[in-house]
Formats: sequence, structure tokens, C-alpha cells
Amino acid sequence: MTVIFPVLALVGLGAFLFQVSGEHPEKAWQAYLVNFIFWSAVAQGGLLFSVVLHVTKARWGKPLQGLAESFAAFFPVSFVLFLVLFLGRAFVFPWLGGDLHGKEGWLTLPFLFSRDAAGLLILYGLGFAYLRHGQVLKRSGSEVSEDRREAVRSRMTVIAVLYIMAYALVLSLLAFDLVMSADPQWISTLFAPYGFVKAFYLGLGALIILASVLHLKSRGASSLTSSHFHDLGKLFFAFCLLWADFFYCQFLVIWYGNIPEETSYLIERTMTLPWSRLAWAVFILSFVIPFLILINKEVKTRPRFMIGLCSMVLVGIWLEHYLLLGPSLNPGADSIPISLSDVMIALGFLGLMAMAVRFALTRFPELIPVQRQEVK
Amino acid sequence: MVDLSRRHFIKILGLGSLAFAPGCDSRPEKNLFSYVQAPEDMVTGKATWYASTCRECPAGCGLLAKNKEGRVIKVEGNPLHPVNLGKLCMRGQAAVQGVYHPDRIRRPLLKQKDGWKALSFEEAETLLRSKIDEAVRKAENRVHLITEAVGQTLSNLFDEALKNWKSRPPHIFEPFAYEALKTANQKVFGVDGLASYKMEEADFLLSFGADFLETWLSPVEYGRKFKQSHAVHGRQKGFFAHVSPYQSLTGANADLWLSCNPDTEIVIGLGLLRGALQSGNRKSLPSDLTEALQDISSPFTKEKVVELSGVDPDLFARLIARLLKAAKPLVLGTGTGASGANNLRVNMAANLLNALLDPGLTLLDFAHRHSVEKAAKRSEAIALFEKLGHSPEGVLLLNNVNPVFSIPSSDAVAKVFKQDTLFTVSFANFMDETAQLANLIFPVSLPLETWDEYSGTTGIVSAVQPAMAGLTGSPRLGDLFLRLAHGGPAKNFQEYLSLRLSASGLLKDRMDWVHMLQEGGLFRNIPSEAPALQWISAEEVRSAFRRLSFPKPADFTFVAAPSLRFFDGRGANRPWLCEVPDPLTKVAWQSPVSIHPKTLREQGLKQGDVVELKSSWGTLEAPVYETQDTLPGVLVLSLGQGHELFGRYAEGMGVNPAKLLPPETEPLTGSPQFSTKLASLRATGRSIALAHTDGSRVQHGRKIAVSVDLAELGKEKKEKKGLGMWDFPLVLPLPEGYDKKRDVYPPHDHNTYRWAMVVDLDRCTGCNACAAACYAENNIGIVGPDRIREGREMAWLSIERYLDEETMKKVTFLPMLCQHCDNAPCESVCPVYAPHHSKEGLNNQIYNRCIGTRFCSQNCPYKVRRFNWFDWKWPKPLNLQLNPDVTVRSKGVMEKCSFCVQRIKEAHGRAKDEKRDIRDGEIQPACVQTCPTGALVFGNLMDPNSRARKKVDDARAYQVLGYLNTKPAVFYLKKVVQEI
Amino acid sequence: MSGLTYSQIDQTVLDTLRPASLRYWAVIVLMFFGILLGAGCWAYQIGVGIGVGGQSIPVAWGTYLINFVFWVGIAHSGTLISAILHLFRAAWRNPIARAAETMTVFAVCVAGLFPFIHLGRIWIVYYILPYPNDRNLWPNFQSPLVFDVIAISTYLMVSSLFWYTGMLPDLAIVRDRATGLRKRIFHILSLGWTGRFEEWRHYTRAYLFFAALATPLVISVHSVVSWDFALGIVPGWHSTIFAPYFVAGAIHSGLAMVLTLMIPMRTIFRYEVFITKDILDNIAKTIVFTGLIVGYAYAIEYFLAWYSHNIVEQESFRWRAAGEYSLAFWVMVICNSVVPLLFFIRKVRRSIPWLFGISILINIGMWSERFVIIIGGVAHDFMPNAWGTYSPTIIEYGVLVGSFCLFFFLFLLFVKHMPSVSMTEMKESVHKGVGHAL
Amino acid sequence: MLSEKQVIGLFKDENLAASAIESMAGCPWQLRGVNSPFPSERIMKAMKAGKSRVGHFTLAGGIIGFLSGVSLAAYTSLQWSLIVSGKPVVALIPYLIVGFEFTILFAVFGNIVGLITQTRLPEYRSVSTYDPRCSGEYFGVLASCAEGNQDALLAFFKEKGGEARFL
Repeated sequence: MTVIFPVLALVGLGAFLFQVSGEHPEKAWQAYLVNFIFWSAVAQGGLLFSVVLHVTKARWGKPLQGLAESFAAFFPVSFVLFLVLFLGRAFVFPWLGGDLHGKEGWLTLPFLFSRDAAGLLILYGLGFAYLRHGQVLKRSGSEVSEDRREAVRSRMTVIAVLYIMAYALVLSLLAFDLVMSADPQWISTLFAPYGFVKAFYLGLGALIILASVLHLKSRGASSLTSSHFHDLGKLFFAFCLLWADFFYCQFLVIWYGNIPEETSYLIERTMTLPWSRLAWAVFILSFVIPFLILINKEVKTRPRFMIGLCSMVLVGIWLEHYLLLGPSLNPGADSIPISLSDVMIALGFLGLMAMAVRFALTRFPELIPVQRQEVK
Repeated sequence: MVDLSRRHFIKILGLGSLAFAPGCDSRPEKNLFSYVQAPEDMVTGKATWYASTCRECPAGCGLLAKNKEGRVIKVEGNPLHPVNLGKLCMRGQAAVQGVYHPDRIRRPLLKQKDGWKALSFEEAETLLRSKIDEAVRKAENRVHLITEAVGQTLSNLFDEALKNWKSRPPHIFEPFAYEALKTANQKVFGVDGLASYKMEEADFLLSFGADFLETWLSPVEYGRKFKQSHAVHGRQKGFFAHVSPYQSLTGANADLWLSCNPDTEIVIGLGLLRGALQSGNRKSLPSDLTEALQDISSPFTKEKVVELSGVDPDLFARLIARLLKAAKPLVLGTGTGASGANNLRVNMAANLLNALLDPGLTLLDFAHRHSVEKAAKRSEAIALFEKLGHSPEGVLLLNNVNPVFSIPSSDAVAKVFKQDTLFTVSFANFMDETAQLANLIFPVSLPLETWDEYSGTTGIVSAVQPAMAGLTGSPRLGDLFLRLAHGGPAKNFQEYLSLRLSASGLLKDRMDWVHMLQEGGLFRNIPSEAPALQWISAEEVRSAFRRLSFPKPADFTFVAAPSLRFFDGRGANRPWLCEVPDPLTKVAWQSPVSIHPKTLREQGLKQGDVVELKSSWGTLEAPVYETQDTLPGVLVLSLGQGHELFGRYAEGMGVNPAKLLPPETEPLTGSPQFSTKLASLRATGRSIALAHTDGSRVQHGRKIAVSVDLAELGKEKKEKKGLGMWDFPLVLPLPEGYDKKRDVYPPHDHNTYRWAMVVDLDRCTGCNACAAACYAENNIGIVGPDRIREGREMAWLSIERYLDEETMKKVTFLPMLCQHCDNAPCESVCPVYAPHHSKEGLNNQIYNRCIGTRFCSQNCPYKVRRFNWFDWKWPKPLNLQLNPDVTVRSKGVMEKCSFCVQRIKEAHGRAKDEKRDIRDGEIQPACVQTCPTGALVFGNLMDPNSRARKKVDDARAYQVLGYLNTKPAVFYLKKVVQEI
Repeated sequence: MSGLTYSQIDQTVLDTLRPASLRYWAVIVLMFFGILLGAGCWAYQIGVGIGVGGQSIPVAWGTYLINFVFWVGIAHSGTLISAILHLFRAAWRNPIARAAETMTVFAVCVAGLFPFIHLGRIWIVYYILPYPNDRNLWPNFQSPLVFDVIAISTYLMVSSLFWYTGMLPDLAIVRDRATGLRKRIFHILSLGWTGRFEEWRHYTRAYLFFAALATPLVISVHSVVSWDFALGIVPGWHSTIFAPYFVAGAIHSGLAMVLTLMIPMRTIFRYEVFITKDILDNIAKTIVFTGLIVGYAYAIEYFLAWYSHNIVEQESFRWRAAGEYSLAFWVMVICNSVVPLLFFIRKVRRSIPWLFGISILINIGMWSERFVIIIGGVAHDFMPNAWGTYSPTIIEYGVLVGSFCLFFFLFLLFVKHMPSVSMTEMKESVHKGVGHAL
Repeated sequence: MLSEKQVIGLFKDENLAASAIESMAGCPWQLRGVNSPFPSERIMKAMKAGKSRVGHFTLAGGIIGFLSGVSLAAYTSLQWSLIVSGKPVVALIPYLIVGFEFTILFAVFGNIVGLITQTRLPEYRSVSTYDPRCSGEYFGVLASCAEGNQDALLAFFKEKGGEARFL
């Protein structure tokens, strides 16, 4: 059981190296890029949950906050992964050397990497600062005076607010630089918000999975009640709708405007084979099914079921990244370029994420909500 | 007649037209035949067309008057007429507004102590007769007639009448009489007349200011001929250089505007002569003449020319080179409004250049001379007025002249009307500056209501026939004179006319008469031989060019430019002409003074500031218009507006620049002076908003009015693939125009027809005839200056004027109208389907359905939709001009160009009756019909052989803002520019 | 608040229903004349033509649509507060929910008038409705304006039903405490509510659904409003972010308006016990949040206009900040996204004058935002030759004044004659102990 | 059957009321109803109330709304099949908006219908037979018993910590 995640990671690494050395390195790098964005989003969105709860002083999710924070353990990994991305620059930036319609000023590799790296540093730095204060509060028991705690808490709030802002801005930056720029003549003002709403959607999904797994493992030892799952489920449902709404907002406006600079992007991805198939898959997996199911109240409180549902949504979003990047990275592809190796590489990243989370939970057991911890 | 119900009006008019149709008695050849069908079977709702002649200016274009239910609702060019081949200018289009003008005088008016007393026509005639008899009884030469240029027949009648009255022949007064040109022809060729020019054959055209696209001699004719040589054919294109201190519309159409200091054109002329002689290969002239030319031109080296005229040396050098390279060069003299001490010499130089470069003067046609040559010189006019000023009792008859307006600064003119010995009679239809000074105003029927004949050029006879019964019941001038002069066998002028024509052997039998009326005149095999040329002698040359004097460069030179819209001012009371903005300034209703930005900066002025212009002869205040179309220090103000009287549309609109002009004529030629030095230019401190219709003057690098260099022509790759503004391909508004990669929407089919228009920017001269025609055809509301200032003009078709961003001088004209897009953004946003896509590709606008949300206009990228902010007014009887086939829109409704859907429907009906499809070219929207240069082509895109469809394949074809994927059905052909 | 007893709650609210002072009626009359003024201007416009306004080509939409969007925006926070916060079980919304909903209902009424005022031919406005007719003509369901009609009318119906349903128990309370005519009126209005547990059982459920439905509705309604512009191709309008951006903006202005209304109300009606500073504080915090979103949207639009290298977009946005209407633009930026940042400071959040002042500024800022978008977009779009400007006329200002008077007229009448704070919900929160969890 | 006597017990505290209700089971008198100033979960529990069925109406309304919205748009545009902006005559993408708004509207109508049918409002009779204080601060428990037991019932309420009176 304890070896499975490292094994997964190695498998992924192997698959990646095999591909890179093979005659289709671009496929490997595409998978790498997709998974980097995807799993980083999971981590960033996961922590956002805790942060938001803190800022809004919401009490209902206290026991879940710890779990959400455990995702932050992936931050360092994510940062390293980003730096590695530089090696694959030739394959992940199709606009290199192409006609940039006068965008050369913005789309230059050094500038792009430095600004994005800086962005990630700030975001992750804030994340950890937030966590440190959290630790102080959790660790420090009665020996610390109340007003001292209050001071820490308020500082923590400031950092939390900053994290939220950074989250919005940095994820926007990544959305523009790593995804939107793949089709340099296309723009959509909602694309960035679409990106970070999606990230939170992912974070919530992952959080539900984690919570459910632990809940099931702990066999009633955990302090998570069905109302926790219910609320979390509702939030997940809400963001499912919001994500779909943001998608529709872009789709409708572009469809109605009928300006080729915008529509061509949409047409290629949603109305022409092979990509339209993928589009439908994403739409059904990540919206239609969860929407129809989550209208129901009960299912939200069934951890086992939710694990399945959330995993499905996550897979859908994972495919969605292929949908956004694929057509630009594989011009004129006649079939969807997702092969076994992509899956293996994805599993590799899953392994990394899981190891990170497990590390966090073992290193800081207080993150795990169990009965003895007085909650609420 | 004022408040006569429309229905009743139609009734009598119906009678009227039938009444005059059979002529005066049973004599069959007097039957009136209409162009398309005889009037006796006039069917309600069916138009009857009468061929006649336009009398809005002396050019005398042939026209067809469209008569519906007894009233003329539109005039169009007569395709058979040699002068204009079916085209008309905006002034011609507006002729009908004279007929229905609300301020038209309907009864004779006799001046009395306490204002005007209305008389019946009989009373007036009796009075007039008695006055004349009285005068004739007193002594000889007591009856004086001052008339505009009239046809031969009428002028014969005048002569006879005046002979009977023992008086001198009439004086023909035209404000624009081309004295300098005439004198130059007289001196150089010994012909005291105005030759016509075969511009169409010239491959190089040089004008010293001749504004042949606006007023000069025969604008419609020369507009056409100009483009015949100047529009691009394959890779060929004539070259046109314009030399003048300011850029007129004609100058704006030149490939090179060579701006020179005022009154220094002669220097350039002589410089060119010198260059031509040096090249030496021209041995067409007698040697002594050549020597003389050498002598006079030798001082004018390039340096000298540059020094004196201030032209760009390099441009001048290239001009000479280009001129000498030309196979068939043609040099034109000065413009209608030219003046200055050297005016005559410039025209002589032009003639000499032609003589030198074009051996045998193949491009000058003395056989067909412009009949305006008959007009007396201004100097003679002034002389006459001085004489009249202190003449014994008598009668002064004025036929359609307005000297008081044209020569405001002259005391002589004023004196004539002040003194009471003369009984002045004005045959005017409008109370203008001159009429109001007359003792008796005797309105006579207007050209569209009368029998006459007027030939713009010698060698043709152009008929004038009534296209409707007289609206006011006024007599015809011809008939009146016949009765007054009680001479001759003819019992009315129509008969007099036919008799004269038969007598002069032009009509053999009555069928000739019929044909003449059908075709609008006699255009074939009319004897007209060119007079023998008397070449100028070397001596005369030397003397003519001895001691050239140049005006000290003044701080401010003021130029009164003849107006494309109002001619000499006679058009100023036609609302359409006021409403359609000036093509260069884009200002409507007002007449601002154009000043160069540099001058403005020096004077601390800005556009809209009202300045006071003072000359030795007068003062006037006008708003400033900032433009680079003039040189620094040269102030240009167009003639024609600033009437104190002349009806509601003219009064108080703009200013009359003639007030600043000297009354003295130019000694050498006797021509008026249209320019003068300014004593002072002073800001009044007031400032007004100009009623201009343009937002930005430049196109900010957008693909709107595109031009291509002649050298580059056809070089750029045709197949475009991109999605951006500049690399987006040309897409047809047809199913094949849809590409799965670009289009979210499925293609849709049309029924047999997909109407479309092609606009050749290389042919468009910006003359605005199309815009006026559109107003006339589609009952477009007149909103006036205030509404225009608010951005509420209603023009369905407007000529957008874009300046070149570097120089701010080079102009591109872009006729902008509804593009009838296949994916029209305006349609889907309307909540009630008021605009939608028709089965023939039209972008329909259903007025009855429109609730006025105005979303369509917001979403139209071309901003061609117009909204009825109020109910627009057609004061009676102007409403009688309204086209019954087109809805008059009420307030709160959106409207726009419909491609003249009423004409399309009519064609459908005809085709259906004849069980066929609509033929290519059968449908001509009003704008297409009248375009003098044929820049507009309308047709069916689904017909692979239609002219429109073929033109779309031209390499120059593009769509304005096509990258928005609106798939416009209006295609533009890039303007072809060339550097000298 | 926990100190309150149920009867105190009832008393405090019922006290506000006491016969009104002369001053109150004076204000009411004043407002009424304001309404007459607006109506007069409208009548004049109908008679003479829409041209009495300042609109033209290219700027064919003027203040009427600005006011429309402005009032719809105001209308949003009401439902946000009562519905979304109800879902989040944030009890701090209870004291202000009623007033906010009232604001919503009346604001929608006022907003709903403007599309009519705006029409060129109001007398055939029914063409826009899908009614059966002999020529079988129907509205165009692809037109954003038809979306508008449907969305706004839905919103009006839903929010007023929500409002009324929420009021039922309170109406019963008034009935039970009142005498004479008022008793009879409230007897009818309260539909014989007696608080039987059967009633409560269904009522609580229904109320929950109301909230669950109203929430997406709010979002959709202002999205639809935003699509009146975003679905066009006009530069500065055609932008995918418009829907969320307008929703945020709407809430922004709505919350500001809530402050503007609550602050005087709580002093006049002595509501300090209910509408505590903590509540105002919470509103202020939310305003910071919406302000940040709006600011983010401004920034993104500029960034992408620059990034796109589409010369039309670029010119349009350059002109927006530097052209004829730059003043409106900077007012918009500063009032909407800079000034609210002051709410990061706790002192400001808890100082009544600051709160009030800033709320007013935000209202102004949001109005000019609509001005910048609606006027600025078309005034300077694709065809430079057609560029033009627009300035409102006295008639339009008259209508604007009228609309404000109408709103306050209705609002004032309500707060004086109906329970302007939900007693029942107050009791609930007191009963639950002050559990303000968001 | 003898005529019934109705007794109402008023409790300031919901827990007392609730316990009274619970212990009423197995007594000779029947619970006739409970009035409370605000919804009380405690009493809901005591009454062992099932789940409300309002939701079904709401859902039904929503579904009907969506279908009618989209079909209205589609049907009407097919009447003349006018092409606007080249868009398909029946354009489902924008019609989703119509569908959505109708969904909400009809769902709310359903909700109202549900509420009215379930609570049987409006009905004005019961107003006479209840104590106005119940809309203030009291929880009223209405019980009925056979002729003769009324004093016991009164006592019962008193002993449960509330005040009681005959109706």
C-alpha cells in the first residue's frame, strides 16, 4: 500500500522518458504540460478552500480545512515541474517562431518563464506563510495569550486575502501564457477566470475524494459528519454550475459575435472531428452527469459514491486540458492524440500528488480531522 | 393652389397633362410622345417618362423626367444624350425641388408703397404690355432684356421681340462666362469661343485650375470623359496633374496636386513651355512662333519657377518629364473661378502648350463648342449696368438672372435698381435679391413645365418639353413673348419652335419631331463645322508675355470658389443640395472658410471659430474650417450661399463671398475677379459647431478605403487565408463564401438572385450625385444643420472622405451604404425581426414592424443605418415630389439603403409579365443610374456572367472590414494611385 | 442582539408603523412631484419624438439604457442578500434581508420602465411579446432584447413572490397586534397565517427552494443584461467576461445602495439593535470583494485589448481612457475599485460617515461605468468617419430624476406601512443564538 | 360521541412545548395542532413530521418550464423561418437562455402552487381559533379531549410548565 504511489510516480517518469527519447517527444511534453497545469490547479484550488473558509470566518468546514491544506505539499513539486518545463519549450509553445500578430513584446521565452516563475513563487510563498500561521495557532495551546493568538489570526487573514488575489492573478497569467497563447491570434477575456474557477472546482473535487477516503479508512474515527459532506457537495455542485456557466458565457458570446478570429478556435475544438468528440466527453463527464446527480441531496452525503463521481469529473477536466491545448499542439490531427503513455504520465503525476499529500498528513497529523480534536 | 388636396391636384394634373398632350390642335405632329409610352394611356401607378433638357446650369445635359399621376417625381439622365449619356450631377437631380419649392412664387406681384400686390396673370400681362408700349412709344432702346444663357430658339424670339420694340438685342448674363478662356482662344486660335476637349483620348492631363468635376463648362460630360482616360484599364491609367493654390474637388482627384502661390500658375506654364521646347522634338509650330516661345519662356528656368511659384522643385522636374513622355497630353486652362492679372496668360500658355505638344490640336474640338460662350463678358455686363444706371424711362426685363447676388459689391448694379425711371420686370419664380428690387415679378413656368430647346454644345439640338402641367399655372416665357411682341405666324412657342427647326432644315417631317421628343433632341448629323483657326503671331506672343508682373505675396489671399453644389448660387434654395455635405469639407448647410492649419496657429484660431474677413469692398463673418487643401495664407470660401432672400432653405444659410470681391473686372479679359487680397482677418471671439458629417478624417490604418499603387497592381497574392483585418480573404455572400473553418453558421441559399453592388473607388470622384439621387428616389428626410450637428443626418448613401494619414492631403472617397451583409450583425439583435435577410439576399428593413430599439444601428459596424428621431417635414407642395413607391417613414423608425427595392420589385413584375428572368443591368438603383463616372455597378451575384459578378473577380476587389465575417454584398475595388 | 426578547423585537418593528409625521408626508409629496416631472418629460418625448433626447448615430443608446442597467444592478443585491446568504446560512443577513428585498422589487420596477422610455415607438411595444396574432408574427427569440424582456419580467415576478412569501408570518404578527382598518387589511394580506407547524413545515421548505432558484436567477438576469452588449460586435462591448463582470458590478452597486438606504433607516427607525455595525462591516467586506472583481475585469479588458493587437480594440480602449469621456472613465475606476479598498481598514468599515460616503461614491462610479461602456463603445467603433459623441439633454435628466423619485416614493411608503425588518427571522436568530456564520 | 372540548397550552419555551407534545402520546386527548412564532426543529422532531412534498411541485414546474421555453422559441421562429445574421432559424444555443428563464419562472410557480396546496392557505377560519400571542413569543399547543377531561388537560399543560385555557 505504501509503495504504490512511488511506483506510480516511477511508472509515469518511465513513460515520460521513453516518449521523450522516442520519435514523438512532443507527445510527452504535451502530456507533461497538461498534467503540470492540471495537478498544480488541484493543489492551488485545494488550499484556496481553506483560505476562503478562513477569510469568511465560516465554521462549518473547520475539520476539512486541514485536509485542504495538505494539498499545499504539492507546491514545491509543482514549482520544480514548472522549471523542468523549460526543457520542453520547443514543444509546448507552438507560437515559437510563428507569426505573432505583433505580440512579440509579450510572448518571449525569457520574459514568459521569469514572470510565471515569479508568479508561482509569490503564490506558493503566500500559501506557505498562511500555513505557518495556521500551524502557530493549532500548535500553540493555552500557553499563548488570547490577544497574541488574535494578532496571529488577523495577520493570517491578511495573508489569506493576499493569497486569494495572487491566486486570481497568477492563475490568470498561467492561463494566458501556457494555454491561451497556444493559439496566438485568439483571445477571450473570460478565459482566465474560467481557468481559476475550474481550478477551484478541481480542488473541491480532490478534497472530497481525500476526505471520503480518510473518512472510510478511519471507520468512524473521523470527526467528519454527513453534514460536512453535504455542504462540501453543495459547494462542489455550485462550482460545477459556475464552471459550466463560464464556459457558456464564452461560447455564447463568441458564437453570437461570429468573428472568425474568435470562432475559429471554438469551431476547431467543439464542432469539427476529432476534437468535437472530446468536447462532448468533457461536457458530459464534468457537467451533465454531475449536474443531474448532484441535484439530489442524499448522494452528496455518500463518501463512496462521491469518490467515483469526483474522480469522473476530474478525468473530464483533465481531458478538457487536452481539448484546449491539443488542436494547437497537434495541427491537423485526425484522431485525438491521447495514448496509453499519456495515461501513464498522468498516473505518475497522481503518484507525486499522493506522496506529497501523504507526506503532509504524516508530518502534520493534526491536519487529519479525528474525534479527539475538538471541532466547532 | 396653395392648399389644394393632393387627390384633387392629381385630378387636374391628369387633365392638364392630357390637355397639353395633344398639343394645341389636331395637327398630329404636335402630339406629345413620351420616351417610353404615349401619355394618353397613362396608367395610374405607372410612370411616364418625358425626355427633356436640364437647365440647372449652361451645360445642358439631357434628362428624363419621371411623371407619376401627373407630377414629376424624379429626373434622370437621358442615355441617348451625347452630353451626359444618361448621367446627372447632384444639381440636375435637385431640379424637381425647384418645381415644388414651397416658396415658389405663384402669382405675379406688383410692388407698391405698402409691399407686394398679387395680380392675376392677365392683369400682369396687360400691365407689362402697356409699360412696354409706353416705353417703345417714347423712343428707341427703351426696352432692355437681361437673360441667362438660353436656347437658340428663345434667343431668336428675344431678338425679334426687341427688334419690334426698337431696342437692342438681349444681354446674356452668366456669372461664370469664362472670359479668360474665351479671350485666350481668341488670341491664340482666333476663335472667340469655348472649344470642347476630348479628355477621354488624353493619356496625360494637366490643369491650371480648371475644375471640370465641379462647374467648369460641362462637369458631367468631363467627369465621364476624365475617367474614361484616368480610370485604370489593365495596368494602364492616365495621369492627371492639377496646378493651383488650393485643392478643389477636381484637384483632390488628381494624381498630383502641385500647389503654387496664388496667381503664379503662369510661371509654371512658361516653365513647362521652356521644358517642352528644350526637349526639342516638337517641331509642330512655325519657326518664328517657336522662337517667340523660346524668348518668352527662356527666363523661366526650374530655379526661377520654384522661386516665384513656391512649388516643390523635384515635383516640378518630374512634371516636365512626365509631360514630355506623354503620347497625348492635354493641358487645360484656369478654372471657372480663376482670376488674377496672369489669368489670360495662363490660358494662352495652356493653348500654346497644347499646340506645341499636340500637333493638330487633336484633343480640342472647335466643332462642338460650349454654347455658354454666347454669354457676355462681365465687363460688358458692368458697362450695361452703368448705362442703365442713368438711363431714361424704360422697361428692364430680367430672365432668371440674379446680378445683385452675383455682384454685391458693385454700385452700378445697385444703382440700376434704385432709380425709378426703369420699370423692372423679373420673370423669377423665387423672391431673390434681384427680384425683390423689381417693380413687377412675373413668374413663368419652369423648364420642366415648358416647351423650349437648349443645346449645351453646338452641333446638337436638345429638346425641352413639359414633363408636367404647370404647377402654378404661370405662362411660358416663350408664349408670353410671342403675345407681347405680336409677331410671326406661330400662335404659341411650341409651334414657333417646330417652325424654326423645320425652317432650319433640322426637321424634315413630323416623324422627325416625334423622334426628337422621344430621344430628347436631335443628336445626329447636324452640320456644325469648326471655324478656321487664326494662329497667333510671334509678335503677339512676345507682347502678350512681356513684362510679367507678379502680385506681392499677400498675407491673406481670399478665393471665392465656384460650388459643386450651388453653382453660382442658383442651387442654394434646393434642400437636397444644402443637406448633402460638401465633398471635401463634409460640411452641410454652412459655408465655412477653409484655412491652412499653419495660418490658424499663427492667428490663434481653431476650427469653428467665427472670423471676420475684411477686404476693400466688404466684410463678412464666417466660421473657420481647418484643412490642408489650401496653402498657408490662402483662404477659400465657396460661392453660392449667403442669400438674404431666395426661400427658406437659402436665407441666412452660409455667407456670400462675392461681397468681398472687387466689382472691377480684369482689364485684359473683362472677367470678374474671384479672388482678392484681404485687408484683415480677425477673430470675432465667437465660435460655432460646424454641421459636418464626418467623425475622424483618417481611417486609422483600417481596411476601409483602400488604395493600391499602380506599380503594385496585381502583384499582391490573391489567395488570402488569415483571419485578421488585412489577411482575411474575400468571401462571397453566397454558399461558396462559407468555410467550415471560419463559419459557425450554416450557409443559406437564395432564390435565383443575390443582389450585390460593386464600387470602383478608382472611378469615384466624390461628386455626390449618387447621394442626391438617393434622397430624390427614397423620400429621405431633410433635417437641417442643427440635426446634422447632432449626428442625425439621414443620408442612406454618403460619400465618406478619408485623408491620407501622412500628408492629410491625398483624398480617398468611399461611397458608404448598407452592405446587405449575408451575416448582417444588425439583424439578429432586433427583437421583432424588423431587419432580416430576404430570399434575394437583401437586408430588409420592415418599417411597420420597427419599434425603435436602435440596437441594429448600434451593432452595424458600417454605421449606415439612419433613425427617424422626429417626423421630418415636407412643406407643401414639396410633398408632391415624394416617390409613391417608397414609404415615408414616421418618427421612431429605423431606415437605411434598400438597394432601391422598389425598382427590384418593378423589374420582377416586368420579368414575370414577359416570362423571363431579370436581365443583367435591368435594375439600376438611383445611385448607380446617375453616377457620371460609372463607379457603381449593381447586379446579381448568382449570375456568373453579370457585370457585378465579373468585377468581383478583379484583383482589386475587397470588402470593407471583411474580417468581421459580415460577408458584405457591396464590394469595393481599390483606388489605384500613382506617383509622378 | 442576543439580549433581545421576542416581544422587544416585535415592539421595535411595530413602532415603525406608527402614524407618520408631517415631515414624512412632505417628503412623500415631494417625491410625487418628482415622479410627475419625469412622467411629463416622457410624455413630451412620446409626443415630439425620441429626438428630444441626446441620442444620435452612432450613439443611439443614451442615459435611458444607462439607467436601466443601473437600476437592474441595484436590484441585484437584494436577492443576493436574502437568497444566497440564506443558502450559506449566514444569519447576519436576517435584519437587512427584508429591506434589501424591498429595494430589489422597487428597483426592478423602475428599471423595467426604462426600456419602454427608450423605445422610438412605445405605442407598439407589445410587438416584443409573444402573443398570438392573425398574421402569426412573433418576436425574435435570438435577440438579446427578448432575453431581457423574459429575464427581467421573470426576475420581477420571482423576487416579488419571494418578498411576499417571506413577509407572510410578519403580516400575521401585524394583524394580531393591529386594530381597525389596518387589522382588516393585514387580515386579508396574511392569508390567515397562524404559524401552525404544518404551515411552517412546508413554508421552510418552499422558502429554501425559493432561495435556491433565486440565486441562479440573479446571476442569469444580469448576465442577460450584459449580453445586450456582449452579443454585439462593438469594440468594448463584445467581450466574454461581460456576464460575470456585470453580475459582480451589479452586486457591487446593489450593496452600496443597501448601505445608502440602511444607514439612514437604522437611525430613523432606531434599528441599531438589529442592524449592528457588524452587519454593516460584513456588507463593507463584501463590497471590497466585488470591487476587486470589477477592478480585475477592467484590468483584464485592457490587458487583452493590448495583447490582442487588434487595432480597433486598442484604439477603442485608448480613447476610453484618454478621449472625450476620460473623466467618466476615471471616475469609474477610482470610485469602483480604488475607493472601496478603504474598507480594508477596520475603522473605515465601522464608521457610519465613511460607510455612507463611500456607498454614495460607488453608486456614482457604477453609473459612470455604465456610461463608459454604453456610450463609449459605439461612439468610437469601426468606422472612423462615423465617430461621434453624445451628451444627455434636459429631458433625459428629467426622466432620471423622476426615476429616483419613483423609487424613493415606493420605498418610503413601504418602510412606513409594512414591517421593514423580518421579525420572524430575527426571532429565529435570537433563538439560535447569534450564529453569524457565512 | 360526546362534544369535544378544546384546550390550548401556551409555552414560552419550545422545549417545554415539545416535551408536552411528546408526552401527549398515549393520553386520552388528541393533539389538534401547534402554533409557533417561528419554525422550530425541536417541535418538528416532536411531531415526527415527514418531509414536505413542496419540492415535487417545484421540480415539475421547472421541467415544464424548460420544455415550454425552448419549444416556444423554436415553434415561433419556424413560423416564418426568417434568417437573421445568417444564424440557423432554430438556434438552440441562444434558446438555452429562454429555456433557463422559463425553468426558473415555472419552478417558482410550482413552488407557490405546492406551498398553497400543502398548507391550504389562504384560509381565514383558523385565525379565530388561535391565540394571537402565538405569533408573538408563545408556542401554542392545541389539544382536544372528550367532555369531562378538560381539567385534566389543563392540569397537564400547567404541569408541563405552560399556561393553559379553554378555547
